Amino acid sequence: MKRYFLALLALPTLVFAEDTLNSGDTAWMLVATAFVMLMTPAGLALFYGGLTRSKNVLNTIGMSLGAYSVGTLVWVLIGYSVAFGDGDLIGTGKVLLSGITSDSLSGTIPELLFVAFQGTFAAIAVAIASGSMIERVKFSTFMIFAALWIVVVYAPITHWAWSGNSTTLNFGEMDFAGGTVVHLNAGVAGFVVAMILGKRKDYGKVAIKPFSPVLVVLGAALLWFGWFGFNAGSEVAADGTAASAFLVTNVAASLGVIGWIAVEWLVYKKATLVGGASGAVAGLVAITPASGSAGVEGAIIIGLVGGAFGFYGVAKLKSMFKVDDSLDAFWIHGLVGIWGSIATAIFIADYAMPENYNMGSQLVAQFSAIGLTIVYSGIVTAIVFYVASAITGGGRVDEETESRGLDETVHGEKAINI
Amino acid sequence: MKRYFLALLALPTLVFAEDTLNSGDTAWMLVATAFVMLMTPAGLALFYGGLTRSKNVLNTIGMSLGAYSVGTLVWVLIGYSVAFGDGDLIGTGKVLLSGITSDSLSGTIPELLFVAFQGTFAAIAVAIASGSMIERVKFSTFMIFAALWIVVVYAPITHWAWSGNSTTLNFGEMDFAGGTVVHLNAGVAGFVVAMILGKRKDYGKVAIKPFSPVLVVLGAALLWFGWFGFNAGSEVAADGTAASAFLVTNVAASLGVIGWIAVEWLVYKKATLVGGASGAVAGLVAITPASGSAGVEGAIIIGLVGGAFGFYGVAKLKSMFKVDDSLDAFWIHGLVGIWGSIATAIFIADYAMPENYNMGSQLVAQFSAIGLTIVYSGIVTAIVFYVASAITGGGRVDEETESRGLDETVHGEKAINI
Amino acid sequence: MKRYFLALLALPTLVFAEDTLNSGDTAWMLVATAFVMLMTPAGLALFYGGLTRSKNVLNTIGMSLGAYSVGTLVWVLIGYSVAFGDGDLIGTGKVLLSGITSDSLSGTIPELLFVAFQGTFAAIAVAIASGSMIERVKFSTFMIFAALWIVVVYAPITHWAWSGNSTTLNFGEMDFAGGTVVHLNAGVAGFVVAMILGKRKDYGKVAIKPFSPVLVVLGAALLWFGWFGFNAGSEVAADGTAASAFLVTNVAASLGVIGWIAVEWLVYKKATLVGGASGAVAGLVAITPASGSAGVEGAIIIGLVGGAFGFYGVAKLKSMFKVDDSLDAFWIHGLVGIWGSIATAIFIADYAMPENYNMGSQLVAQFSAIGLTIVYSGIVTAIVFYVASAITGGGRVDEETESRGLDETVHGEKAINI
Amino acid sequence: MKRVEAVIKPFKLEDVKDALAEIGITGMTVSEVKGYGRQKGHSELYRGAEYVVDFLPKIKMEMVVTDESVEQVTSTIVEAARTGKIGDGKIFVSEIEQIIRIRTGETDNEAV
Amino acid sequence: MKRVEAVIKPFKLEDVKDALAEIGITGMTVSEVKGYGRQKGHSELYRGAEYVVDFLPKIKMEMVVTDESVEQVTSTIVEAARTGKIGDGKIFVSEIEQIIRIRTGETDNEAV
Amino acid sequence: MKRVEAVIKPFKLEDVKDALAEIGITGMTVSEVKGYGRQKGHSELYRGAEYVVDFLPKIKMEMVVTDESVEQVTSTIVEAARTGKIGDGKIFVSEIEQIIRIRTGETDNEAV
Ligand SMILES: Nc1ncnc2c1ncn2[C@@H]1O[C@H](COP(=O)(O)OP(=O)(O)O)[C@@H](O)[C@H]1O
Ligand SMILES: Nc1ncnc2c1ncn2[C@@H]1O[C@H](COP(=O)(O)OP(=O)(O)O)[C@@H](O)[C@H]1O
Ligand SMILES: Nc1ncnc2c1ncn2[C@@H]1O[C@H](COP(=O)(O)OP(=O)(O)O)[C@@H](O)[C@H]1O
Repeated sequence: MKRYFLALLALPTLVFAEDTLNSGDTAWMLVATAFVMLMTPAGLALFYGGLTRSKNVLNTIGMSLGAYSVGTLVWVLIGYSVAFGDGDLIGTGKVLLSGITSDSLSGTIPELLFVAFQGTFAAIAVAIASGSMIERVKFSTFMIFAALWIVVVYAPITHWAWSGNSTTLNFGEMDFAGGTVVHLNAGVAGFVVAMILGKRKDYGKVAIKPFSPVLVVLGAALLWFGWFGFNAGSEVAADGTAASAFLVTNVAASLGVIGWIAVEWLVYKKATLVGGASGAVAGLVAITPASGSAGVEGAIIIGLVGGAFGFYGVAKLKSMFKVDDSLDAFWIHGLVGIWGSIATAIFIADYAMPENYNMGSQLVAQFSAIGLTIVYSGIVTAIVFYVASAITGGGRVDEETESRGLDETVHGEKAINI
Repeated sequence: MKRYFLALLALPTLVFAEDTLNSGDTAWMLVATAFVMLMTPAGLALFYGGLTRSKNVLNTIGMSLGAYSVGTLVWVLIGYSVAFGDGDLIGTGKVLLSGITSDSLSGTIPELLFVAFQGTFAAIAVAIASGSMIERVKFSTFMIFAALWIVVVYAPITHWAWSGNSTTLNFGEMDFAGGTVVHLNAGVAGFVVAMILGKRKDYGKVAIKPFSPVLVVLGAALLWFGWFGFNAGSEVAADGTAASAFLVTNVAASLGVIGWIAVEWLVYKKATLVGGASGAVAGLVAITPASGSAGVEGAIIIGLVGGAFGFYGVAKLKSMFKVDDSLDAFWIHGLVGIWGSIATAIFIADYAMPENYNMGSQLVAQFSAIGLTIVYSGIVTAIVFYVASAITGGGRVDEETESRGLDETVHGEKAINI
Repeated sequence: MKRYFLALLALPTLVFAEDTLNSGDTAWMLVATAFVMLMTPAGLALFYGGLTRSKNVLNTIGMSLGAYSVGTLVWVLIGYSVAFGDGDLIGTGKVLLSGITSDSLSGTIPELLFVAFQGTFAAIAVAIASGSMIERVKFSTFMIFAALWIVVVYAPITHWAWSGNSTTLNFGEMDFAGGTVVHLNAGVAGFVVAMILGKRKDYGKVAIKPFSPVLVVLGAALLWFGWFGFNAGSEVAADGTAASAFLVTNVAASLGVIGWIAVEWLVYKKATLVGGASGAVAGLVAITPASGSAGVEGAIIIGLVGGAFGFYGVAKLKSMFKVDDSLDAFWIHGLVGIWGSIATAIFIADYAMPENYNMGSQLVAQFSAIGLTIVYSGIVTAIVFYVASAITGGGRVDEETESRGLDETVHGEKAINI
Repeated sequence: MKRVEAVIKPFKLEDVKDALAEIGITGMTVSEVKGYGRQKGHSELYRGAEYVVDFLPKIKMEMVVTDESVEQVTSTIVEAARTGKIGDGKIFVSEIEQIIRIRTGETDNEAV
Repeated sequence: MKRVEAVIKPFKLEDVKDALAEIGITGMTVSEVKGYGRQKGHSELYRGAEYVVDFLPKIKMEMVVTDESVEQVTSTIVEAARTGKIGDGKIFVSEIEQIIRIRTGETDNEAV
Repeated sequence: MKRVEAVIKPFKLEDVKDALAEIGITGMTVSEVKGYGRQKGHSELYRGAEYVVDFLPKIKMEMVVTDESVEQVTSTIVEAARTGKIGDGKIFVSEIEQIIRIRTGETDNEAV
């Protein structure tokens, strides 16, 4: 993965023969994979679950849990093959992991581990997108959508960016851990579905109170924790670049908190915990594509601007659109993801700077990847969602279900019984 | 650990000399041990705590926290010696870890780490069993029970299965990570104690509302996360088998979610979060013994059937018995554990298939181990519980305590003060 | 880090050349750093947040989140340079990590990773101190305080203990993972600020009910989990000493639970979950300085006494002082920290015993370090807090804010909206 | 003075409050209650067991008003709270003998 | 019409509700309250400090019934809610002047 | 007998309870309610959107007392609950026709 990018940077990692298992790298990747796994049914589930209203908490959490489960299945069935199989436009040949044994290697780690690691990315991408649809999308529609989306939207985009195949749709963009592939992609997908679904009945009318900022912060903390696996794990080795990625990830997340809260304080004279937690996520999104190349100064700027930008997006820009992006997946993952992708080309540590680096042409590559992702994800997501809606007899719950809340109606449960 | 089984599969791991510390393997096992630790006072505590009624949440959580603490103490005092000391029926010679230094190795990792790793298994086993007794067992009784049970039930069964000693009670069963040793054993123990304790006053009369499905899902997610340490850690190395175990664990858990929810949807037209979380656990239980040998197709089937079976157990079979297994420890760990043990002999990846493998005789070995575990755990657990009850003046709280709830009466606290 | 101590013990680790990256050690330290990170915005945040009253939960959590964010920033800007730069009284030369690249090593791991690892210690130290100030300190004051404190209190003390420089203020004390540097230091700092702030209006008058013991236990479990990174990570290698540190950490935490609950049961005939969780933390604090040298018997005593001592501190000693240490940071981290530091010199495993060890002179070294920490932290913390108060126009919120609670007034949010 | 109590569906709270504010009602006290009535509860699930929830979440609004305004208040509530579906709730009117405003000590009609 | 209010022990709710349903009471509104009375509270602990909880959890049931049925309702409640131990609670009866069913606009006895 | 209901600020509960206990009131029932009145709510934030909270947390205390003690009870509450700032709350007095102590079956003044 990221072989292209790695080659670009001519990292010494590649000097290691590709055919010997390194137990240190494997140890790190076992853990990194577990970390990223935790992000979906725990981190994102609580982050989103805490942000939603008390009558839809379980439904929101169920989206993440379901997305992870369905995503994992689809990934081993076909997604991995499309993303990392051989081929130009899409990969093939690894359906049901055909041909991969416990001895197969991917670099210095077992390929089965690489499969698992990449699968967690696919799952979280679609789970992030669920945030835009929440409080009105049908549970069954979303599950079908999740399965289809991973195969026809996520896997191809991954293939172009990371498969290492000489595919026509790779522009040489720098996306170390998935700023464009995962976050922008998911943000756009969420936005498009939110547009198709229409607004929630209460949107803009009734004050929407989050179930619990405690869960929001806990979710964000778990996301932050897991993100070390996401970013430093994307090095697929326990080395100096992984260490650098780890450090800048931590710094950018911290600055995201500071950036969001600082602007919020200036505007409203309040420092919310939902804001701090959202800022952390914004900082993390922003550093994701740059985590393999940015240095500490870059991370400070990327995170700070990421946090401030996230606030600006949800507090100001959002109201200029008529789209009810329930939990702001687009604003925090999409908008901030674009910032991160651009910043990646600008803020590079001396020690990570490729020889003959040309910022101008790199920026073109970044914008090309951004553009491709927006267009492809935008269009194909819409198609996928229409298909999923058709299969499940409409993608939106009825009015009564919406007003009583989905926890009671769809799941027959309550978030808390005191 | 599992040397017997490993030898059977003739994994190349064993070619490494047993007497050099490998820092990669050690790194992985440090983490794996921490992961399994997290399963008890966080994962299981929340999973069970969320399932119980609001008046008994803290008591339920206290069972897991207490079991872990007491279990850890007993394990280093004597449990490890019984389980992994030398000897036929039981091990001896390692009381208080006598003779083990920071230089002692167990394979390629420090033996002290192996001690810690195995100790987390002992603790979670008895904590799982607490789920059957909850809402009526005395706290003090359970604590005494936990200490005794680990020494006289858990440690001997572990010795037979995993000590690598040529013990007469090892049937050559495949139990990579403890399907029989931990889950079936714990499920049976819980069931027997539930039988002895009798039903809760309200059982079958009043609707029992779980305190919070949010906690149930979070607990299940943490269990899932920790289970990577449980299963992939049982390889005691960071290698291809660990990677395979990791991947199939993830797949089976996902399919457990899908299996449970799918059947629930068919029967009740609702998809509960408690169900999804329980399905994940059922899938994880099912794959546990098979995690070192199953491939991805096997994991799909094992997990899916595990989830469906879990639902079937608690929704249908349970009512045919008159035993009030409060949180279904038997149905989810015992019944599904049996399924997993049988499936282990049936679904083996090509790459993990031992030469001259004979499924028939392997099934006999599996059934022998299942039978031994049921009989031994069933009988000795009963004795241990009677002893613990006697020491604490009866094993069940009085009626008023039961109806007011144990949080208020035993712990003097409330789960939440808003 | 801890080079001094390591040299003292003449561990074989040091035989490895300092200039080769070891992927196993690096893997472990990547994870250990993530573990310690989790302790602050998740572990401590929930532990403290659950202990506070429902009207101040978010504020309390915000202290930990904010401390971590600000701490991370300050650490990479200047803190690391003061702590681990060259120099006698304070270090210099590494401002903004100047001169460190992804190839720089610290022992066998990348120096950038060592920076990140140590940064998590700085952040949690000041977050621990927040526990003494909660429910009345201004959010802005605390944030300024956190930034200053890390630079002028935490970093110098770290420099003396751990930089390996031949500094005049190192007494040869044994402090493997920060019993004095982190815990005593933080406890003293909290106590001093609590003294300056004065009591909460309600202190000693109204029964203070913790928001949720469920969160307290979850927080403690996450702290425990993270503490494996804290203690075993302080070996900065995946080896036998790390394994030993891991095991004794686990044992001492377990015994801390048992110690606290046992004494509580004797005194009040109740076993609280808040007590069990607090006991775990007390056990962990106690073992911290000894984790690299104690054996399993030592860990049992250190943890048990630590737990009992923690209870005794908050239940008895505390009332003898007129200082409102809101969440008992001093009693649990300071008092128990002193116990741990003394015990470190007394309980040493045979296998970790330095040649020609002289307990008497080691105790002198321990007391010297304790004394230095109390005096330096006590005085300089007071100065820092006065400065922070001056900058923010007073360090304490007004009466109405205090009685309405800080969540509503400062953050504009509620912990839970049902 | 009269006490008017209305038990309504939770999601109607904002509408009813706004309608009352429009006719000049500036004080009321609201609480979360559970209602048992003709409206059939939904069913909840717990690990494969299904049970019907008898008690449904409702909101109780209480306001003390002058005798003259009772009529207008009740009709305003009926209008704003009605959905026409079973479970809309009820209004109860009863006599209040004395009112005191704690802050000022004012009583009765002045204190409404 | 009369309002019958009963403050009872929480775990008696189901029994009382069932007993009332048997005598034909089909509407009631229930809320969670805290009671202060002769019943001594339990003690709670917080980090080594013990304090007594004065306010105990109780359930308040309110139902408006016709004048004729008051007698039967109160005796049914007394029977079903009694444990004989201190803290069983109380029943209060008061006058209701008007009832309106929001859904239909029906009033008084028709609306009970 | 009379029912005295007081809606007060939450942090005054202990004071009021103690003051009432001193004048011999040994039974009361308390609930958490939300008040809407002249007191302006604080504002809450949610992801960059600010909104005002109309309903403020209040405590409702209800106690049934003998006719003679009403005067003393209300003045005690007024005194203990007053802060002088807007939002201190109100007291409502109404008639109760019958009281029954569930445990003993005692009625009326004996059951207060
Ligand atoms: N007699 C009564 N006394 C007190 N509350 C009642 C009574 N009857 C109904 N209620 C309340 O009104 C709510 C709605 O009543 P219900 O019979 O379900 O529907 P509807 O009002 O449409 O006939 C109930 O949930 C309950 O809270
Ligand atoms: N005078 C009163 N006014 C209102 N509620 C009361 C009154 N007296 C008792 N209660 C309620 O009844 C409950 C039970 O009363 P208590 O004195 O404890 O026991 P008992 O009813 O058995 O005498 C109290 O907790 C309180 O909620
Ligand atoms: N007419 C009323 N009916 C019922 N409750 C009322 C009424 N007026 C006020 N309240 C209650 O009293 C509380 C305080 O009233 P408010 O107007 O805010 O201040 P004040 O009592 O100081 O004038 C309100 O929050 C509400 O709960």
